[in-house]
Formats: sequence, C-alpha cells, structure tokens
Amino acid sequence: MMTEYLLLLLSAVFVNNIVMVKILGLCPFMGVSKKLEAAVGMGAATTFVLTLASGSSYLINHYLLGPDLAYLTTLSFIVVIAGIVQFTEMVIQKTSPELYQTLGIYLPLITTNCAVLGVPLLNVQEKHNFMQSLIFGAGSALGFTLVMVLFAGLRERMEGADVPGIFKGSAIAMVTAGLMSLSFMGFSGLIK
Amino acid sequence: MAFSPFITKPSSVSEIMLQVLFALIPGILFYVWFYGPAILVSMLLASLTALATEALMLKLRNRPVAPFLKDNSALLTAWLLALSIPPLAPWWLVVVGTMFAISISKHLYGGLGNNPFNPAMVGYAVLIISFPSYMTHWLTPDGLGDITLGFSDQLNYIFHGILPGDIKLDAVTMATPLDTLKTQLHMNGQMKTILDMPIYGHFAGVGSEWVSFGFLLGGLYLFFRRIISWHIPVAFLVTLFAVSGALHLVDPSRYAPPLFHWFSGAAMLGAFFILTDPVTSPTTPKGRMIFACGAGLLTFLIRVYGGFPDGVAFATLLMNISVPLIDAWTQPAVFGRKDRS
Amino acid sequence: MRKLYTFHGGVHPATCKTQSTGKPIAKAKLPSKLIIPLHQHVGHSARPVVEVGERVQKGQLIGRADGHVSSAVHASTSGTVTAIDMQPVAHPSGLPELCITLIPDGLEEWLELEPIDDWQSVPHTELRHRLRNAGVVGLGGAVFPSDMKLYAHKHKIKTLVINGAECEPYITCDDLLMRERAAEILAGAELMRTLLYADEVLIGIEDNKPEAIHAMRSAVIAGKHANMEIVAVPTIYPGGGAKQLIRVLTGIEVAAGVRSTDLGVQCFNVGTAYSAWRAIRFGEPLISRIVTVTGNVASPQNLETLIGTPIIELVAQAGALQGTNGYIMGGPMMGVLLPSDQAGVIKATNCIIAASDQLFPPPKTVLPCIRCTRCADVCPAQLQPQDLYWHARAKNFTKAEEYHLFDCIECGACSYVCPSNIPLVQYYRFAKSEIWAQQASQKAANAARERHEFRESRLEREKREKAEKLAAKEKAATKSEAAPVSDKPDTGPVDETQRKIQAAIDHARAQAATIKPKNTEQLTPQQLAEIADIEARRARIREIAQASTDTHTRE
Amino acid sequence: MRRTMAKAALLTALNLTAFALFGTALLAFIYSQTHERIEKSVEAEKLKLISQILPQSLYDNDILKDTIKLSPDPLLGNEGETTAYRARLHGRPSVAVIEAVAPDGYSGKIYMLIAIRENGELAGVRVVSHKETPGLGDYIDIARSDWITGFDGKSNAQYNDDDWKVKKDGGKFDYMAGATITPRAVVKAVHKALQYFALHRDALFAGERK
Amino acid sequence: MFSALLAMAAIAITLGAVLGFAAIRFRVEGNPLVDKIDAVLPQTQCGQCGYPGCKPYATAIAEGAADINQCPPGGEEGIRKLADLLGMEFKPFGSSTVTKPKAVARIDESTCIGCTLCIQACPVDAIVGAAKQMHTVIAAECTGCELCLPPCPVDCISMVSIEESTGNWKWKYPVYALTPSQTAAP
Amino acid sequence: MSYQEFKDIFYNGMWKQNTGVVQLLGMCPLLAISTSVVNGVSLGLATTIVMALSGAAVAMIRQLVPNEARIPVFILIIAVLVTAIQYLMNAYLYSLYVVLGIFIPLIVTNCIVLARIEAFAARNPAIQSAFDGMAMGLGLTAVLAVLGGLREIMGHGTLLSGIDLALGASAKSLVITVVPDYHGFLLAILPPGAFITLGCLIAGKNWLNQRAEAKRITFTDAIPAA
Ligand SMILES: Cc1cc2nc3c(=O)[nH]c(=O)nc-3n(C[C@H](O)[C@H](O)[C@H](O)COP(=O)(O)O)c2cc1C
Ligand SMILES: Cc1cc2nc3c(=O)[nH]c(=O)nc-3n(C[C@H](O)[C@H](O)[C@H](O)COP(=O)(O)O)c2cc1C
Ligand SMILES: Cc1cc2nc3c(=O)[nH]c(=O)nc-3n(C[C@H](O)[C@H](O)[C@H](O)COP(=O)(O)O)c2cc1C
Ligand SMILES: Cc1cc2nc3c(=O)[nH]c(=O)nc-3n(C[C@H](O)[C@H](O)[C@H](O)CO)c2cc1C
Ligand code: SF4
Ligand code: SF4
Ligand code: SF4
Ligand code: SF4
Ligand code: FES
Repeated sequence: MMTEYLLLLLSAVFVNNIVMVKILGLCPFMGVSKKLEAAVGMGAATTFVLTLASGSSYLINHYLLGPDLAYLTTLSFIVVIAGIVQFTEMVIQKTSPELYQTLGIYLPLITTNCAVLGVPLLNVQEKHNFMQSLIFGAGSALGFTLVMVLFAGLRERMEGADVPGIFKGSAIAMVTAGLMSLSFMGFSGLIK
Repeated sequence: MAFSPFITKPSSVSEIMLQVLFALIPGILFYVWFYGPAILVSMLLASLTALATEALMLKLRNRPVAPFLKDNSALLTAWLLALSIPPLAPWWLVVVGTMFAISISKHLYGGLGNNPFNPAMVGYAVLIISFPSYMTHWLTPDGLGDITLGFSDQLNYIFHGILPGDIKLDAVTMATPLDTLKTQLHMNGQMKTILDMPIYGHFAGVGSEWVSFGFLLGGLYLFFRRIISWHIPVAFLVTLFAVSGALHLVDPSRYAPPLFHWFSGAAMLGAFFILTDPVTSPTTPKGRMIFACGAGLLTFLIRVYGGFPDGVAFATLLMNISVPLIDAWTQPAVFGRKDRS
Repeated sequence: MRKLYTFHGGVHPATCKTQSTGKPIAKAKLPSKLIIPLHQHVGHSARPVVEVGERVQKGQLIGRADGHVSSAVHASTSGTVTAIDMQPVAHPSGLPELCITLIPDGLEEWLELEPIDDWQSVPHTELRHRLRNAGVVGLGGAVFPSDMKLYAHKHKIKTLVINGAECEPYITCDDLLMRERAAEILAGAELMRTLLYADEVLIGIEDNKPEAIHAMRSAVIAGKHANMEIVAVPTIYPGGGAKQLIRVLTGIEVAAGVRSTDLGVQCFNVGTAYSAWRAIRFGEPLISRIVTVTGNVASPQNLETLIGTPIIELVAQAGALQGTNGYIMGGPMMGVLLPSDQAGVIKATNCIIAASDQLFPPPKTVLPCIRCTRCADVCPAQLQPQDLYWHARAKNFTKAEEYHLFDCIECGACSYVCPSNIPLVQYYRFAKSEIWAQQASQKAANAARERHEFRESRLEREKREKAEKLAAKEKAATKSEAAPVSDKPDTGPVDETQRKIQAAIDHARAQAATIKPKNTEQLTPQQLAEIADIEARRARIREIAQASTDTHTRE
Repeated sequence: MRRTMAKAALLTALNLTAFALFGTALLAFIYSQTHERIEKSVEAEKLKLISQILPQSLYDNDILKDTIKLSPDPLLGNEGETTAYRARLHGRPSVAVIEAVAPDGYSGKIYMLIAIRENGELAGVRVVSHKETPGLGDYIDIARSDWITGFDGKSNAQYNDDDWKVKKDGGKFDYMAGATITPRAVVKAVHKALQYFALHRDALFAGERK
Repeated sequence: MFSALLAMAAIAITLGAVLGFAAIRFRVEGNPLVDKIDAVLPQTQCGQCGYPGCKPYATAIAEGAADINQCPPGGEEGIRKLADLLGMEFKPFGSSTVTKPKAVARIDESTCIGCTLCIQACPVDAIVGAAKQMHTVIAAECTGCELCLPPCPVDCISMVSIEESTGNWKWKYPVYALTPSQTAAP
Repeated sequence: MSYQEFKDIFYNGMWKQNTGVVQLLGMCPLLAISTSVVNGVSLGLATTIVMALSGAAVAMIRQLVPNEARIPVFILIIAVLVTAIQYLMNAYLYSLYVVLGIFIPLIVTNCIVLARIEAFAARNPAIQSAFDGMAMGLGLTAVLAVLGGLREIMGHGTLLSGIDLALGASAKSLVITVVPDYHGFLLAILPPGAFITLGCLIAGKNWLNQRAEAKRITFTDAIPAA
C-alpha cells in the first residue's frame, strides 16, 4: 500500500511529469521561469492550488455529482478551481506583494493552467480514490515545481550565453524545454 | 598586449580536445579488433558532418570559422556520438544525429562553451527515440556470429542498405549484452544461465568488456594529464558499483554483478569521456560529485527498470538539466569566508 | 622551523629575476625634468601649495595632504616649478591629471630636515603626523597612506608582517633593497611594531632570494631584534599578496572587506618600512624609490629613482634597445601598460619593463570559456573565475557580486592558465568599475530623493502655514470690519488701499524671509566649505566691481 | 461606502450562484436534448470496430444488446469487469467478442478485442489501445501494419502450445526485428484468450438473447 | 435537472461566500511596490518619463499604466533593474528616446541677478543663494534635470557635461578582434 | 467600429500579439495536438469559435459581475460554452466530433481564452470582443497549421493525413506524400520535437521582424532631409 502510493508519487513527479511528458501547464512554465525565485513562488502557489483542487474535486465528483451528473464534471471542477485560485490570489497579494507582482498575469491564470484542471480530470479517468487523488495532485504539482525550478536555473545561466540573436528569449527557452523533455524520456518505462 | 597578465601558460582548447581524442584511441583499437573497421567509417562520416555543420552554423551566426574549426571540439562530439551508435547504422543515421547534435544542441546556444546539454548525448537520445530499431542492431563480435561481414560488405550495408546474398540482418547483428540481459530477464531467464550465453565474457559482453577496458585506459591517461579531475569518474563508478552491488547481493538471480555494469554499455566511456565534458558538467568539486552520483544512480535505474538498453546518455542529459542549480548550491567557501558564509 | 600554511591555487610563471640582480642599486641620473602628479596614493588628491615660477628645495612640500585619507607630495629635487597643469600620468586610462612640473637646477639643495634621534619618546600621534607629512605610502603596490595603517588599539595586533616576498616575475627592487639596506628595513619594522603595539614581526621572503634572506637574518642578529623572524616562504605566485602572505605565515585568512587589524595582523612592504624609517629618523620625505628597470634593455638593473623622473629617461639609463613596443609598470602579471612614456615615475612604480614581441608575444586567439576550471584551480581567493567571467561578460553585475567579485585580488593567475586565452581580469576590472559607478549613482539618487522629499515636505509645510496665516488674517479682518475701529470714516478707502499695499509688501517680505533661510539650514561641512568658497569669490567680484565704480565716481 | 464582510460575501455568492444556475440550466437542457443521439453514435462507433473483426455474415442479432459481464481472470488479464459481446446466427451462438489485456507489452498494457468463433477459431484480433514505441512496437496496430491479421483463422486445434510464440523463439508467428517484446506479449495474450474461451465456452454463450 | 441545479447552486454559494469574505478580509491598502520601484529610479525628478517626478512614475509602473523603458536618466541599466524587480523582460528604449551624457548645471555668476526663480524650480535644492544675490549650483547635488534652465529670466544657467577623469574613469568592456560580435554581446 | 479598428485588431491577433509565437499562451494544446495539419487546424478552428463567442458573452455581461467573482464567472461562461458546443457537435456533427472530440474539453483550460477575455473583452464592447477573439483564434490556428505541417512532414513525410476523417472518405486523395519511402523521424511528433519546432518558429518570426525593422530603417534613412 505504502509502496503503491510512493510509486504513484514518483511516477507523477518524474516518469509522467505533468509538463515534460503530459505537456500540461506550459504557459506558467514558460512565463514564470525567468527568475529562480519567481519559479519557486509559482511552484509553491501551484502546489497549493493543485493539491486542494485534487481533493475538493474528488469530493465533488464523488458526493455531489455522481454518475448522473457527469456532464457537469468540467463545469463544476473549473468553477471550484477558479474560486480557489481567486482566493489564493487575494491571500498572496496581501502577504507578499513582490511575489504577486512577479507572478503577474500568471496568478489568475493558474485557473487555466491546464494542469490544474487536467489533474482532477485524470483523477476521475484513472478512478483514483481520495488518497490517490491527493497524492497524484501533489506529485504532479511537485513535478511541475521541479521542472520549473530546473528550467529557471538553466534560463538564468543562458542569459550569459552567446545565443544567436533571433533565438534570444523565448525561442531558445522553447528549444531548452524540448531538450529537457527529451531527457525526461529517459524515465519512460521506469514505472509502468 | 593591452592588459595584464602579459604572459600566459602555453595551453589551448584545441590541445585539450586533441588529448581527449587521443585518449579514445585504445578503446577504438579494441573496437576495431573485435567488430571490424565499420566503426571507423561511422567516425569518419560523423567527423565530416560535424565539421561541415560547425562551419555552416558559424557562417550563419556570423562568427569566424577557422579558429573554431581548429578547436577540435566538434570532432570530439562526432567521435563520441559515432562510438555510441551501432557501427552498422546506415549513413544517414550518423549524419542526422551529428547534425542535430552540433546545430541544435550546440550552436543554437552559442557554440563552444555555451551549451547546457551534452551535444553527443543529445544526438544519441534523438536517434534512439526516433530510430529505435536501427539503434538496437549492434554488430556481433568477430567469431561469435554465424557469419562475419567483410569490410566492403559493411560499407555496402552502411551506404546502400544491402547485405550480400540472402544474409539477414539478424544474422550479423544482435542486441547489446545489456539489452540481451534485459530481454532475457523480462522472459524470466535466470541470471546465471543468461550470463553463460556465448556473448558474455569474463565480466560482460565478449567484445564490449575489452572496449570498455580500452576506454578505462584512455580515461586514466586523461586523469594523469590533468585534463579531467577524479571526482566525476570515481563518484559515477562507485555509485554504480554500490547500487548494483547491493542489489546483486540481495537477489543475484535478478541483478547482474557490479562489474557487469562497469564493463558493459557506455559506463566507462561515460565515466571518463562523457560525464566529464567540462562545458556541461558542474565546476565545483562537490557539485561534480553530486552530478556523477546522480548520473550513476539514474544509469542503474534506467538500465535495470527503464525502457532503454543503456542509461548513460539519458542519465547524462537529466543531470545536465540540474547543473546550474548544482553549481549555484555548491559554491565553495571563498578565501577568508570559511566559517562566515 | 616555523609551521607554514598554504593557500589555495597559485601559479609558477618563469621568474626572470636574475637579469636585474647582477648589479647593486645605482642612483639614477638627475633627469631633465620631473613630472610629479598630485594624486599618487589612495584617497584624496593633494592640494598644490606652490605657484608656477616658484623655486623649491629638495624635499619641500609642494602638495598638502587634503582630507582624511590623503598624503603629501614633495619636490624630489631643488629647482623651479614651471607648470601646474594636466599631464599624462602612469595610469591605465591614459587620462591626464594635475601634475607639478619641476625643472631641476642640479644643485640637489635639501630643505632643512628635522631628524628625530630618539623616536621612542615621541608620541605616536606625532609620529603618524610626520609620516603623513612625509608622504609615506605603501610601496608594495596599493599606495595606501601608511600612517592610516599604523593605527591600532593596544594589544589588538599580535603580528606585524613585513612583505619581502616579491612574487612577481622580473621585479627585484625589494630583493636588492633587502640585500643592501637590511638594517634600515628592520629599524623601520621596529618603528611599525611600536606604533601598532604588535608582539612579533614576521618577515616573509620567497625562498628564491637566498642572498636577501641571508642579509636580513644577519641584520636581525646584528641589530639584536627580539621576537622578529625572517621566514623563507615557498616561491609561488601570488605568494606576496598581503592576504596570501598573512595566510602562509600565520594561518589567518583576511576576507575582502575585513580589516586585517581586526584579525590581529598588519602587513607592510619592506620598501615602506625602509621609507618610514628614513622619514622618522632623518625627516626625509618620500621623494625617491628603488625601481627595477628590466626587459628589453641593455643592462637590466635597479635604480634609486626620484619620483617624477620621466619613464623614457629612466629606461635610457639602462640602455634602451630596438624592438621595444611599450612599457609595463609593475610586473607582467599585474602591471599596466603605460599609455605614455613621458609620464613620471610615481610612488607605486616598483618596476619598468620594456616590452617587446619576443618577451611578450601578442595575445592569442580568444575562445569561449569551456568551464575547464583551471582558473578555479589556481585562484588564490578560491573564487570561481569562470562564473565571474560568465556574469561579467553578460553584464549581470548583481550575479557577479553574489559570486564574490570583490574578493578577487586581480592577481591574474586565472588569465595566466586559461586555455581559451580569455582576458579574465579585464572583465573583472570592468565589472568592478561598473559596480562602483552604479553604487555612486545609487548613492546620489538616494541623496537626491532625500533632498527632494525634504523639499516637498517643506513646500507642503509652507503652503499650510501660509494658508493658516491667511485664514487668521481674514478672521482678523472680519473682526475689524465688524467693530467700529475708525473714527475717520472718510479716510476709509485710502486706509483700505494702504492696508492692501502693506499686506502685499508684508507678503513679499514674508516670502523673501522664507526664501532667505532656504538652503542655508542643515548643510554639511562640505557644503559650508563650498559656500564659503563661493562667498569669497563673490566678495572678490564685488570688490572689483566696487573698485571700478569707485574709479568712475572719482573721475 | 464600506461594505460589511457578510454583505460582500452574500453579494458575491448570489452573483456567482445566478450565473452558475443559468449555466447549469443551459447545459442541462442541452444535455437532455442530445444525450440520446450521442449514445446512439457511440454505439455505432463501437459496432464499427467490432465489425472489423466480425463479418456481417456471421450474425443477425443486435450484438450490442447481447452482452455478458466477465469477471477478472488471469487468462484475460483484465482487472475489472469487462463486457463480452455475443454474436448469434439464426439463434445459434456463432462468435464471442471478448476484451483481453496483454500486461507485458514493452511499455505497458496492450488492450485488445478478440473475436473467437464458436469452434475455437480466431475470427479476428484488434488492438484497441497500447503505449508501444511509435515506429517500433506499434506495428501491432492495424493502422500501421496488418501484422495483426496474421491471427485470423488460427486456433488451438491448429497450433500446439509451442507454436504460440514468435518465430525467433521457435514459434509460428512473425515479428519485426528489433521489437520482439511487443509481439511476444500479444501472441501470449491471444493464446491465453483462446484457452479462456475453451474453458468458459458454454458460460459465455449462456443466458437469454435479447 | 433539479439535482444539477442544486449541486451547482451549492458549489456557487459556498465559493461566492468565501470569495466575498476574502475580498474584505485580505483587502490591500496602498501599494508597497511603489517604494521599491522608486528606489531603483535615478531621482533626477526631470519628468522626461512623462510624469511629474520619479515617484509618480513609480506609481504608474506599479499600476501597470507605464512601461519600464521611459526613464532616460536611468539608462539601460535602470530598465534592467526594473525588469529584474518586476520579473519582466528587458525592453530597450524606444527610438524616440535620447539619453544624454550626464551633466550638471552651472550658473554664470556675472549674469545672475539673484531672482531666486531657479531655486524654486530645482527639485532637489541643489541651488543655494539668497534673493538679489548671486546663486550657485552645488555640483555634487545637481542631478542634471535641467528644470532650472527655463525659469531663469537672464538665461545664465547652462549645462556642462561631466568629463571623464581618472577619478570617474571606468575600465572598458574588453574588446578583442577575433570574435567581433562577442564583444557586441549582451 | 471603424475599418481601421478592425484592421488593427486583426493584425494584432494574427501577428503582433500572436498567442502561439509571441504571447506564448495556450501552448499545451498547441504543442500536444499539432502532430499534423488536420489536427492542428481542427483544434484551431474550434478554439476560434469558443474565443469569439466567449468574448462576446463576457463583453455583454461584464457590468453585472463584482470584481472578486470575476474570474469564476468568466471561466464558468467559457466552460458552459465549451461543454455546450461539445455536446451539440457530438449529437449533430458526429464525424467532425470524432476528429475534434478529445480536443474540445481542453479548450476550457486553454489559457489564451481567459487571457483574452481578461485583457480585451472585459474592457471593450461585444462586437469588438468577438472580433478580437476571432482574430486571436485565427492567429493560433495559423501557428497550429504551420507547426502541424512541419511536424507532420518531418515525422511522417506526409501532409494532410487524416483529412478524410474531417471531410469524409472521398478526401483521402488529398493526402500528400511529401517524402516517399520516409523512415519517419519520430522525434518530430513527440513532445521534444514539438518544443523544438515551435522554438524554431518563434526564431523565424523574430527573423522576419528583424528584417522588416532593418528595411524600415534603411527606408527612412533614404529620405533626404527636407
Ligand atoms: C550513450 C551510449 C550508449 C550506448 N549504448 C550502448 C548500449 O545500449 N549497449 C551497449 O552495450 N553499448 C552501448 N554503447 C556503446 C559502447 O560504448 C560500446 O561501443 C559497446 O560496448 C560496443 O559493444 P557491444 O555492441 O557489444 O555492446 C553505447 C555508447 C554510448 C556512448
Ligand atoms: C597579487 C598580489 C601580489 C602582490 N605581491 C606583492 C609582493 O610581492 N610584495 C609586496 O611587498 N607586496 C605585494 N603585493 C601588495 C600587497 O598585497 C600589499 O599591498 C602590501 O604588501 C602591503 O604593504 P604596503 O602598504 O607597504 O604596500 C601584492 C598584491 C597583490 C594583490
Ligand atoms: C527506445 C526503444 C524503444 C523500444 N520499443 C520497443 C517496443 O515498443 N517493442 C519492442 O518489442 N521492443 C522495443 N525496443 C527494443 C527492445 O529494447 C529490445 O531491443 C528488442 O525487443 C529485442 O528484440 P530482438 O530480440 O529482436 O533484438 C525498444 C528499444 C528502444 C531502445
Ligand atoms: C574531457 C572532455 C570531455 C568531453 N566530452 C564531450 C561529450 O561527452 N560530448 C560532446 O559532445 N563533447 C564533449 N567534449 C567536447 C566539448 O567540450 C563539447 O563539444 C562542448 O560541449 C561543446 O560546447 C568533451 C571535452 C572534454 C575536454
Ligand atoms: S581557465 Fe578559461 S576556459 Fe577554463 S574555466 Fe577558466 S575561464 Fe573558462
Ligand atoms: S584574478 Fe581574481 S579571479 Fe583570477 S585568480 Fe586572481 S583572485 Fe582569482
Ligand atoms: S525620467 Fe526618470 S529621473 Fe526623470 S522624473 Fe522620470 S523617473 Fe525620475
Ligand atoms: S541645479 Fe538645475 S539641473 Fe541641477 S538639479 Fe537643480 S534644477 Fe536640476
Ligand atoms: S497552461 Fe496549458 S494552455 Fe496554458
């Protein structure tokens, strides 16, 4: 049981990394990774939202909707997530204005960070129980944070690189993300 | 002569790279001895492609071509890539891999010294993902297979994809020893019986253990010439040994002995030539240890549980991602700030 | 044997010292003119105290120390001041500085000096004052006013380190000084020990100077100096850096920004000790120093040179050769290529190397950094030069500072070993001066903000006060209208106008009053000084103006 | 105007609720209007897949209605209940279409639909979903190659146990060099499904027809 | 249908209540970011950014109303600092912006009539002097904003650029011939 | 609304503020689905419809929403629209739905829809908002088409494969085999290929911009001083 949970967690963080393998959550990944601190902040905020969203969406799906109202899944999930994000946004603005400024337009966009909706939907699809949903949510968010932070490190270093003019900025960041995802393919098959 | 210091120690990038190329030679000699000269063809092909791509990219980037072509780094990338591709790979495979390595993973970042990812390993990873079937057909060592291809037959296959008569590709190639082990274990084979197969020698594959030995010799040369420091090879090999040894002790029927891991696949090449690429590895001693330990662990995991026959390339790339952070977090204490910071 | 420590890194370039150690120290010929910059030391420039055309004596004060950190400048020989103007100086920028040009009269007529026979009985403050007025500054390279370094609380300093390492290739001035004038160096060290209340004196000399070590050891015995030791230290560049030598001798590491006195050590160059002794004992100001003239010259040697001697004339004495394409002041590792060979020798000039393509081949092709970390392996400050370079090149100064840019001592060891031939130190110098400039402008901005905010609040206050005053007045006015104050109602309108005029005048006065004190409160001493200067100028202008009107009226 | 906390909360809540109710109502309406049509389309789609391996000539019943639930069985490799479809011709059982899982594919499970004639002969096999390496192990997919049609007509009667292997291991089935793990898994799973059919034949076709 | 409405209504009411509550509970007064931005600006108070001073410009940036590349005295370095602070991409000056070399005002003492108008204009109190007396600019405190130029009735104020000397000289960015564009790099 | 205004909005959406290569928003579907031209264009068009409709809807009701409920309400509108479209298509346009089916729910979380609503529809009238949504959507579609085309050619050596699913079996003849006997460069259709190709597209746009800039400068320079 414990091992199963652990494997689920590791799989969500590395093998099925939400950004590199599932290609979800790319907008904040590209947008908030220019500075290491911002990446850490975004990671933390997303982890908070994603874990909460995984748990609450499980409860909603299980107790409020049931099979009859399956057509409301997306709608209800997204509304709940939007609410959680809005709440988080207000709290951050109050407690850490710099983080608020750095996260900029990406903070409200956590709502549309595909990962945040994608993970609860995947939970439903994979028929995860409550505990599994939470672990999968947290694991995905940790994986998101991990690659964000690593990516931010790479981007900070690349600021000094002699990148050809037309590739400066987001183009080379994209290529880097590509090579990262190439590397992450090395995990494939590790946990089936 | 405008700035101090006005004197410099005689050394150059091109000489360093040349030494590394030189150090590869023992391994290559063993390679040719056991598998025939096809590998030399791949190496030549890769070298020409690398130089051409390098020159083209430098022109496009509006940089002087001659000094960079002379730095030998493209040649080194080409050789390392060629050594990790099956020698009988079709010519276009070598060309595509080398071009990708030099153009995308090196020059898009600004060329020599600027690339965060190991170009040769990017080339390898691209190839194994895109053309897995070509990338898993390795030559059978001389004397093991039913048929041995002559040099002209090898050339014919590389450039035209034609094998003489009715010989099938399977007859002259095999999966690598690592791959075979994995496949057999997958089919519930027993370690002992598997390792008794004719393709295995003293520690690992009949030919590949000698090739690895050659790379070990070359690596030691690099160490004594102070071109590489001990941290990366030692940390990598020790980690690989420790993890595989521990699991081998637990269940010898399912886990290969540690020396098998050392002398098969790209472990030795990786330890001394690939992970040590100065451009893409950490610069601090502590960072190098962390980097190499991580690579050792990942190599083992990918080899034993993962989807690829060998893990060195992906382990290298995965650890490359974390180099900036490792560097930042392992900054050694500066003179006079030992206990302060 | 004393236990010696080691420091990280270091390099072993060819020393090239034997060329210039063959001959004893010779006196340089009196040059045709002396160009003496007023800013030869760290800190404020000296203020000229002579006028053009004035005749000066040898050793006469020509520039007075100005400000807290500053040092005096003296006439190196007797002669006439022919100019006080901007001249090219021995500075890498090639920019001119204020210099005093002196044409020697060949008499070498000394000013009357004030020797002290029994310096032990003179108060320390007086000794320091004399050192300052004698223009004694560090001759090891940093040219920091020595009197400032010779101040310490009792029993705070344990060790005085005298630096005779001379680790740079080519330079031999300290070597020769130690061979020939050991006793006086030791006397100077004794003087310094007293001023610092230090216990022991350690004199570090690199073991490639056996003659100097021998001479100094003999002098210690001969002079019966207690608790003073000559220590042979391993030859390694930059073993003569103060931090490195302190580390080797005592094991103490002095980080950048930390005063070594806080850790119980202080370090001086042997030449400084010698000059300090001459200044106290004989009252001689610092007007000459030993300069190694070497490189592409016929007879490399050490010359005792007057400060201000033009480089070109000095080199001529050692026999200038064909093929010289520049002059390096200092050693090949840290020296600067002089933009002009007309500049005069300054107190920091320990060595002049005539450079040629044979000795110093033109720089090789520069390639990108391949992160081989050879530079990190040799960096005595234990920095990561490749990271510093990466950030400095990208002008990412915040990051460069985070990686301890300011701990770099610019020793050049990293550039020396770099296989890519990158002028690393150059990038560090660039980054440092950019950061300094930024800090200066940030400081200016902060001050400007403060003044702006102060002004805003003052304007606010004035507006408020005015409004209050107006309100009060209006109140008074209504009151006066309500009450029958006047018994001459017909004069009312006149009164009204007059009152209005008066009010306007009052208003103007009040305004003038508010203006007057403006900007004359809360001024800093500098501002006050500046204002005083300005006022003096005005007084003069007024006088002139007055004089002209006076003449007019008289006519 | 200073809003009190309670008032603000109430306002926001009401606003959100209003929009939510409106949206839900709209959706519910659309759903009620469309779900029947949608279900029909989905069934048609499933039928299309089944009809690939189940010739029209072999049945005349409504196979989508004539189903039976199969509980997990190691021979089928399924973990939960799966559905089997039963084809009948003139009221007599003709073909069973069962879902089987090959658990040991190169990169995970391979889901298959296997149609077995009443006499134990394979009518056809299709891979429904898999994660095998594109370009290497995916030749089992009908979209990439017709390797999978090699099973048509094979039966346990025709091949003995040793024949149910790829040629490389001494069996009778083709494979593509460089990717033998995938076909091994598929062949093994099909073989097991046939064994399952042999054991449960009667139970499979039992039950009333609709 | 009814259960659907009920379910969504429940969700909406709960969320709405929480959000409404949070909106009041976590209300933010003022914007502390303004001071942080202001600290980066050069405080020349020249108004070239289009705002009446540095602080107003800082406020505008914080509110998202102004771009970060509008302050010429701050130079590119200033933009870079702002970009860093705000996590934005560096943005060069527009083509219409001219950055001038640093200069200070100097009053021609023989022409000055002591009208005090320049004193009133100088935003940083860098001019001293009393009415009807000659005025002088304290060079060290002058930010070079040029605001004192227009009000002077006798045009006695001129800007003198600060020349390079060994005191303010800076080491140049290393330039070497072989890789020309590297020297032109970031 | 003037012609110029339309033109500006259109230019903005298609080029200047292009979501795919400039704003870098809505990238998940962009990268995940651009494995072929047909997939790319289908998703692009579906997104365009949603963006136009949601822009109009939000612009109409924006005054009714208090600030703190802003995002939930907007997202609710998008979700309702998307789900409705999904069901309607499923029921009445089944064959098209088979192609697009899995992509449609993804539109809900496509950042660009909400981003555009926040940035444009929340401040502008309905017609402009609808048009802006459309322009942005078309810009995205263009990128999707190019990206899909590149990846399809590199990955499979074909173009327009799968078009029969969208246009019926008769369209099968439209499939172009660009490189016959192609080995298939798998990387191009896997995630890394998607990233790298998009990176190159962005660089391509930078290059075009740079060239345009250079031209503009030489052009103005050529004008003699009057
Ligand atoms: C990144 C990389 C991956 C390699 N992959 C393998 C591999 O999977 N298995 C292997 O045995 N050799 C691999 N090699 C090649 C080995 O270095 C060596 O050439 C090989 O042992 C040749 O003998 P073999 O065909 O018997 O394995 C690889 C080399 C590199 C650099
Ligand atoms: C790299 C480096 C090398 C130095 N080498 C010497 C040296 O060999 N001899 C010396 O007296 N000072 C040398 N100095 C200067 C010393 O650090 C230090 O400034 C001096 O010893 C202090 O004495 P002073 O104030 O009398 O000059 C060197 C400095 C540096 C940074
Ligand atoms: C990246 C990669 C992906 C692979 N994918 C598959 C696969 O999907 N199916 C498969 O059977 N073999 C796959 N293989 C090949 C196996 O590792 C193994 O080499 C092969 O199945 C052994 O077949 P052989 O006995 O024909 O040599 C893959 C290999 C690599 C390197
Ligand atoms: C010790 C050493 C190891 C190297 N290893 C590699 C390598 O694994 N792959 C590669 O592409 N280049 C390698 N190089 C060459 C060079 O550093 C590399 O091409 C740079 O990454 C190009 O910027 C190596 C160089 C040295 C000195
Ligand atoms: S020695 Fe030169 S090439 Fe090597 S790491 Fe240092 S700077 Fe880079
Ligand atoms: S110059 Fe600076 S960085 Fe280079 S070796 Fe010397 S101290 Fe280290
Ligand atoms: S342009 Fe810069 S210095 Fe001038 S007022 Fe604006 S912010 Fe201040
Ligand atoms: S003196 Fe003039 S230029 Fe200088 S700060 Fe004051 S107003 Fe600006
Ligand atoms: S995060 Fe996925 S589309 Fe923006």
